[in-house]
Amino acid sequence: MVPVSHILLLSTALFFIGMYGLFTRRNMIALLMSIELMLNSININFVAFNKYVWPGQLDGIFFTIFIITIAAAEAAIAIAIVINLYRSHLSIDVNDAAELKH
Amino acid sequence: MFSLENITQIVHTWLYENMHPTLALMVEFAFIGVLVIALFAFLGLVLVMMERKVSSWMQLRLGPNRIGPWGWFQTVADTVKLIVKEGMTPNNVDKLLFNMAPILVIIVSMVIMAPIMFAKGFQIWDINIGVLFVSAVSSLSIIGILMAGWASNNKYSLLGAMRSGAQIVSYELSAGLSMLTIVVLTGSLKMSDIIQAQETGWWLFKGHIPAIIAFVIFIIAATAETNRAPFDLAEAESELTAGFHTEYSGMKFALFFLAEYVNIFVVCAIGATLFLGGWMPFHVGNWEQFNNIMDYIPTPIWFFGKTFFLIFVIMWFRWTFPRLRIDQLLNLEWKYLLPISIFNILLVTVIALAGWHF
Amino acid sequence: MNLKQYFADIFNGVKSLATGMKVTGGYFLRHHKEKITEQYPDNRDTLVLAERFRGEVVMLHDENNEHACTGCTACELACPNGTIKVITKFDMTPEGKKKKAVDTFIYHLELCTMCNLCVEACPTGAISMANTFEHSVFDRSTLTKQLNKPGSKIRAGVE
Amino acid sequence: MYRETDIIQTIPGTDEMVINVGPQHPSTHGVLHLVLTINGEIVKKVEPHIGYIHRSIEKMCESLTYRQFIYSTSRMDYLAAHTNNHACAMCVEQGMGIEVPLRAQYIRVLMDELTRIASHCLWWGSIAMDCGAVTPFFLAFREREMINSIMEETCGARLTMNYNVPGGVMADIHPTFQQSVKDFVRHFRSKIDEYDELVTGNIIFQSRLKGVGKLSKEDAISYGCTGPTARASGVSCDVRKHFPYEIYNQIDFTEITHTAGDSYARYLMRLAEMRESMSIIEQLIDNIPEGDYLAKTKAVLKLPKGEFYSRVETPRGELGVYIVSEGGTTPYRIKFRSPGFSNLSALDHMTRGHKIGDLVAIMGTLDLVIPDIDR
Amino acid sequence: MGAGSLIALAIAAIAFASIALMVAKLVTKATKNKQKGEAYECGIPSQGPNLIQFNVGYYLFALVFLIFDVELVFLYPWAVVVKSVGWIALVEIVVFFFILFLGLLYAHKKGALQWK
Amino acid sequence: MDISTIIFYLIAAFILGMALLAVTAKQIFRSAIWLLFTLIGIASLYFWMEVEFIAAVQIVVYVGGIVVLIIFSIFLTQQSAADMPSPKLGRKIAAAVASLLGLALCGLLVYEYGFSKTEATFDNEVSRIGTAMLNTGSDGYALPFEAVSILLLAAMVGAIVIAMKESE
Amino acid sequence: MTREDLQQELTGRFPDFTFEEGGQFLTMHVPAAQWSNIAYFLRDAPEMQFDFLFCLTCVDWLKHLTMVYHLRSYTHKHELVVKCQLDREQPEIASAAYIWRTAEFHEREVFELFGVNFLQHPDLRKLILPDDWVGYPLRKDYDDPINMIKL
Amino acid sequence: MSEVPNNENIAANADTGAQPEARKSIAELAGPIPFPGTVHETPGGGILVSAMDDVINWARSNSLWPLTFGTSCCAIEMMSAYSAKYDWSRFGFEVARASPRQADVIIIAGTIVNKMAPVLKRLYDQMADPKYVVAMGACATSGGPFFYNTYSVVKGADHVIPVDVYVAGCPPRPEALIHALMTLQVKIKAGMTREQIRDEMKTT
Ligand code: SF4
Ligand code: SF4
Ligand code: SF4
Repeated sequence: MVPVSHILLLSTALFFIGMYGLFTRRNMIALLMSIELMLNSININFVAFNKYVWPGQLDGIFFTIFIITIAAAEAAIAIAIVINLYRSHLSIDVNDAAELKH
Repeated sequence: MFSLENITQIVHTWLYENMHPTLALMVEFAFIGVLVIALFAFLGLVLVMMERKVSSWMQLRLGPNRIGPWGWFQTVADTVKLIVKEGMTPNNVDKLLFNMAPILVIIVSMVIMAPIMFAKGFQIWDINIGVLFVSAVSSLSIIGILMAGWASNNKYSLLGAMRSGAQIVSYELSAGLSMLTIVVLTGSLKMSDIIQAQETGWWLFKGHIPAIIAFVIFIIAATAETNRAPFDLAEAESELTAGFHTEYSGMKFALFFLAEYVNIFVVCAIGATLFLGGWMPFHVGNWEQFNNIMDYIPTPIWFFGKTFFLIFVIMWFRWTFPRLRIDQLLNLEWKYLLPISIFNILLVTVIALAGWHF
Repeated sequence: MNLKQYFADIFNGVKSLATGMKVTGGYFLRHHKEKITEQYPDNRDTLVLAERFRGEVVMLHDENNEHACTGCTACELACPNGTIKVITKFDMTPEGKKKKAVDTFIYHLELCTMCNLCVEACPTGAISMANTFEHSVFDRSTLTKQLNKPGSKIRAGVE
Repeated sequence: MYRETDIIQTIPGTDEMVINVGPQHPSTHGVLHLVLTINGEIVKKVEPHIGYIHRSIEKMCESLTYRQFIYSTSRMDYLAAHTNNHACAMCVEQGMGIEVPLRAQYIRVLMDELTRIASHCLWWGSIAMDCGAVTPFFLAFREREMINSIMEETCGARLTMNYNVPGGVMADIHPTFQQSVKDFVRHFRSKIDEYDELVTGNIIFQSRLKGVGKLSKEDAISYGCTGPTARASGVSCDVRKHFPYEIYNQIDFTEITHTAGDSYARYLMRLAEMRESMSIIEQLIDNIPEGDYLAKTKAVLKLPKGEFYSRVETPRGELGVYIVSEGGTTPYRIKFRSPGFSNLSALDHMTRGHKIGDLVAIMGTLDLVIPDIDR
Repeated sequence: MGAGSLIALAIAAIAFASIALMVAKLVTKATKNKQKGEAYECGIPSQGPNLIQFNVGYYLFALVFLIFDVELVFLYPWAVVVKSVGWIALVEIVVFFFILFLGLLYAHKKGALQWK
Repeated sequence: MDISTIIFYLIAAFILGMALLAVTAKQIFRSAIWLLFTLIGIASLYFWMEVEFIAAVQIVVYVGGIVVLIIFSIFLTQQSAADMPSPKLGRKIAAAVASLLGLALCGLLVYEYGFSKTEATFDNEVSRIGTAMLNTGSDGYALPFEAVSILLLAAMVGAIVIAMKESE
Repeated sequence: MTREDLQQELTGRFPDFTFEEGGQFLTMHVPAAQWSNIAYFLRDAPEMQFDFLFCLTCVDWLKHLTMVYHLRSYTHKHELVVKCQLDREQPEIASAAYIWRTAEFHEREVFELFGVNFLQHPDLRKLILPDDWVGYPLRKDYDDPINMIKL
Repeated sequence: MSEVPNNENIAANADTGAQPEARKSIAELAGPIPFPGTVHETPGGGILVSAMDDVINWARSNSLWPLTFGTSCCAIEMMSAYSAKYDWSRFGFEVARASPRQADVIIIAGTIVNKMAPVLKRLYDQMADPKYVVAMGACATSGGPFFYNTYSVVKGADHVIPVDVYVAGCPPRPEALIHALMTLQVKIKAGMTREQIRDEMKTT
């Protein structure tokens, strides 16, 4: 039997891997990918809590679904922005993007 | 009634009686693995041969007939040849991804076999989200194609991969929606439930016009999702030489080839399960006599018969139609199939709620 | 109306596709009647080629191993392609006169374009086109042939 | 290390990429090499590179006699070998003032039209194949093989017939010729409707071709297009009508023109031409006059000093043979004005702004035969 | 059999593919030459980098797809229970669809689904 | 340890390994592929937890949708083959240290709390999810469900507006 | 217009150009320097309207090269051949590619096979021969002992 | 395997032709032709190895996928051989691949000119082993009609790439092409192709 804490540790580790990526990457798409990792780690938590701690409810499941939904919406918008930036400045480096003043 | 259920049951119990449960499970998994690999080999050999025969019969010619009885060893020869042919890795490719892509494609087409019910009681895993599982896993195959196209470091491959990317993701929607019409009618995602619900008649006949529309859309979308003509833009010979697998040779190419045919089988099996009742014999309402006679035909024959009929239809498409252009292809999906299937699913909901189906 | 057009499009499209499928499906069903394949290596005995089919140049020999070639090299000159090389020698006629005759008639099958000009040009009809076609070899030098058979000589009376 | 970026032809941000199509590519019908500049799927520029099958026929002909050089022209536009030979033979006859016997004229015209059908058949099969449908190819070849057999019976070869000689034809028609041609026409009349069912009416095919590769009338003339390509743009340029040779002025046939100028018009053009050719054949086949099939000529032909130009309507357009003679047994200079060469030059103009799939369809409807272009 | 069968299948697939590739590697003898490893581009050396430049069109399709894909996810539970829940489910889904359909119409009007 | 436990640790190792690769890979395309495998690993974790529906949703949306979109955008921005600039060593170390500290802190918290499992079975049949989703009552999710459609509409409109701005 | 009319018309306009006697087409000799203007005239003048250049080639006469342009008018249905003599060492003539677009390819062909330099040609590169080819193969004195085996 | 072409049969039939000496049988061809290089001996020489070799050769010879390569007139006859009347799919040759990576045999159908030669070489080089070459027609065999007085034609494709089987004719009939491919099959089965003669492989 796997204790719940191990699952939570897994998700925590995943979260901080995402965090590491967020700190080190400068490519915006890579940043986006790191964020996806972090969102996923949270999903794991929700599901694990729902399943092992409060199995009578479905809130964890629904939160997961909504997070996935929001992640999709967020990814769509973020990538639209990235592409727009790229097309106007030929770069998707955050440092370059930070200097932009529209 | 002939059924494979007993056999699987017997094997199952025997294993668990005589072995440690973990070991028994392992043995069962090993069985599954071997069986599915055997099925792969069988499908590869038979479908390729069938394709060649269908095409040649439509084209006034004979098709392979010289190697072995009626040419049946032709695909064996091809397979052996492909195995012993050099599987080269060109210089500038991303070697890791290049070699991983065909394996990924094969994994996808093998995993997707899990919920398919080949005969009564003969199913690897009656997963409770059966239909959703199929549509989820099938969306993975696009990754293999994108990977192959990108890793090949070849312009044709990339163009082909792009095209099939846009194409597969688009047609997934209407495939999913047309599958949902049956889910609405059945009220379950489980393959076994869906088949059971068709005991009194197949959904294609029971579901009125919406089911027929859904069936047609499903066949079109399935053809598109498997990159078959007239939607074979990803490997359009006359435009992109061989599309995303231009740089692949030998066994690596053969794996793509095999996966393509297995995917056809899978989508046709799903189609047969959802719309034509899977292994369920042809039953009509309450004609007891007729239904009994139909039951004498073994269920695997029903299943494979229906599946191969659908495969034949898809092959028929291939050898009849010209290829669409990329914008027409996407237009077809977004302007015609998607709106129609959205309305269709509303229609079928009305029918299901009003209880108008049989 | 727009919607009407929309459905009319769908209907016409599906109809045209069905028409096409009818054609191929028909061929599939009537396959045994419609197939036109001639199975080449198996029909080798019965294969009838057009008699005029030009497969290669041959020199006609009769049963006495005699041919009608005088060695006049008209064919060599007519050939656009340098396919024919006639090597002549001088035979002694019974009267003791020197007479030009063919020594080796070299024919490069690998060069020949089967244009028939040599046959047209030959004044004695010594060569003609045969309708053989199985000229596959592993070594291209074997395609260069000598057309006059060893030991053959010119038929009497041919000038 | 990963990508070789020494020749960077793409400018980042402009979204353009250079890609080679051909010389080994299924849709270029041989060894045409196109350098495409594409943006995504959109073709920005097409630059044809030819010469991958340049066999220097013009140079070679300068050292062949007037009897000999004809054979080499079968290899130019091999789908219409007969019409090629016809143009050459006519040019020599014109120079020498040879009167071709009526029977030979009939035979030549019949063969020309059969060649046209055979060539268009192959074109029909290959345009369908380019668009992705394979079965039409086999249907087309069924008909083509029938013509090939007829050709083989009479001319002695299936493809490179070399049947025309200065002064007529090389041999008389085979005794069964008339019957088999009539059989063929009867057969083909029923099958060409099937072509329409399978391909012409097909919605996918129509939408692939309609409005694609438009060529206006002015452009068609300026680019020197001839044959079905130009006639689909409304240029009336049929050599058979405007400069009738042999017995074409006694035959009742219409010159088909379309005005749309797109690929679909070119497609319909050729299908209609096949029907028209059949009616020409039907008019002639029973009326072949008796007589010689070959005029008496000298063994060695010598053209007088001067320049001679003759033209015929091949399935691809106007083929001109321009001979400059110095009075010897060989041409001093010979130039083949091949229809494909001019038609090809319009390709860039026609494809710009279309998609890669359209490029294939446009090339297909131009009916390019590369050795004809390269010579 | 449960989820383990998925792993079994995946392992079987990997085994199958890698054994096939291994055999291929062992049995074949290959020649080596300079041109062999070059990218195939119809027999002409490839020019320029192979970075694909596809226009935004592809991306827009993927984007609209993603939105509808998420929508599809919500449809599955709905479809399973629609018969038991009754007409209210239909109403809810009609509203859901209506809103999304507006999006589709918008995309259409904007020309996002028009291939350029 | 029974087989299921072993499988869990295998999956966990797979997820973490792939995630590490994803954030450290030099080429962004490869990074996307590793991300993809991470997500597949997470899906299999859901399968292992027997929440099949979420697993399938994870695959459908994340793998079939978001990753494809990311790959497309990578292609679109022409960065796929170029190596990404590697961050400065100091930055790397700082990020690693920060992440590890955070991990240690959270791990400590998790251990402190020591969540205990309940033995009740967890029913996540799709029908249950569906009923809850369509339920308009106080514990139902009908309103969020409809709100999602508006969110999606907004996302679609916004993304289209932004992405098509330049091309005008 | 008939041949005679055409000749009349052209002699009226360009009295110093010579015409060849006999022959299949009306043939006009034009100095290379004036070719460009005359080409525009031939295409645009309402009574000429030679809109179709159906053959463009060159003949090597060992002493000089001769460009030969075959023109036809779809409107008036008349035909004309224009010849220009070029210096063999430095053959140069104005390009007709802007007048008849088909000339672009034909001129590229003549450029590589005869070495005629077409001034103002939009894209004068080798079309048929390999890029590293030397020599003008269709000239009479061209010799290539390696590739060309004489019969 | 009753339908595998019986060479003895063909050989017997061959002698009934009108021109006995002109009709060479495949068996005859396979026999005494001196082939450059030495026939390879399998290292183990064991029965298993040779049996496996036989199987492999059988498979290779019966699954020759041609490259869609045709430059001129002969390509049309190649298409005829593909078409319904001659239908080389009976032998399993119909899987024409557009990419050289997947093709086994390159049928040089047509003239090879100097400009095309490097392309042909590149295509051949880019094919995966084992690969075979059939030179179809006079042009590919020797330059054929364009042997003399041309400045741009390669005088035989074997100046560019090694050729396994030559077939003469201009163009060869589709039957002749099928015959050539059968000849190639015989050669592969006999283990006489370059791929099976390992010594030669180093030289490319
Ligand atoms: S074959 Fe005829 S033409 Fe030739 S040398 Fe002999 S006799 Fe003369
Ligand atoms: S057929 Fe033609 S090429 Fe052959 S030898 Fe005779 S003249 Fe020469
Ligand atoms: S051998 Fe003859 S038919 Fe074949 S390509 Fe050469 S010229 Fe053409």
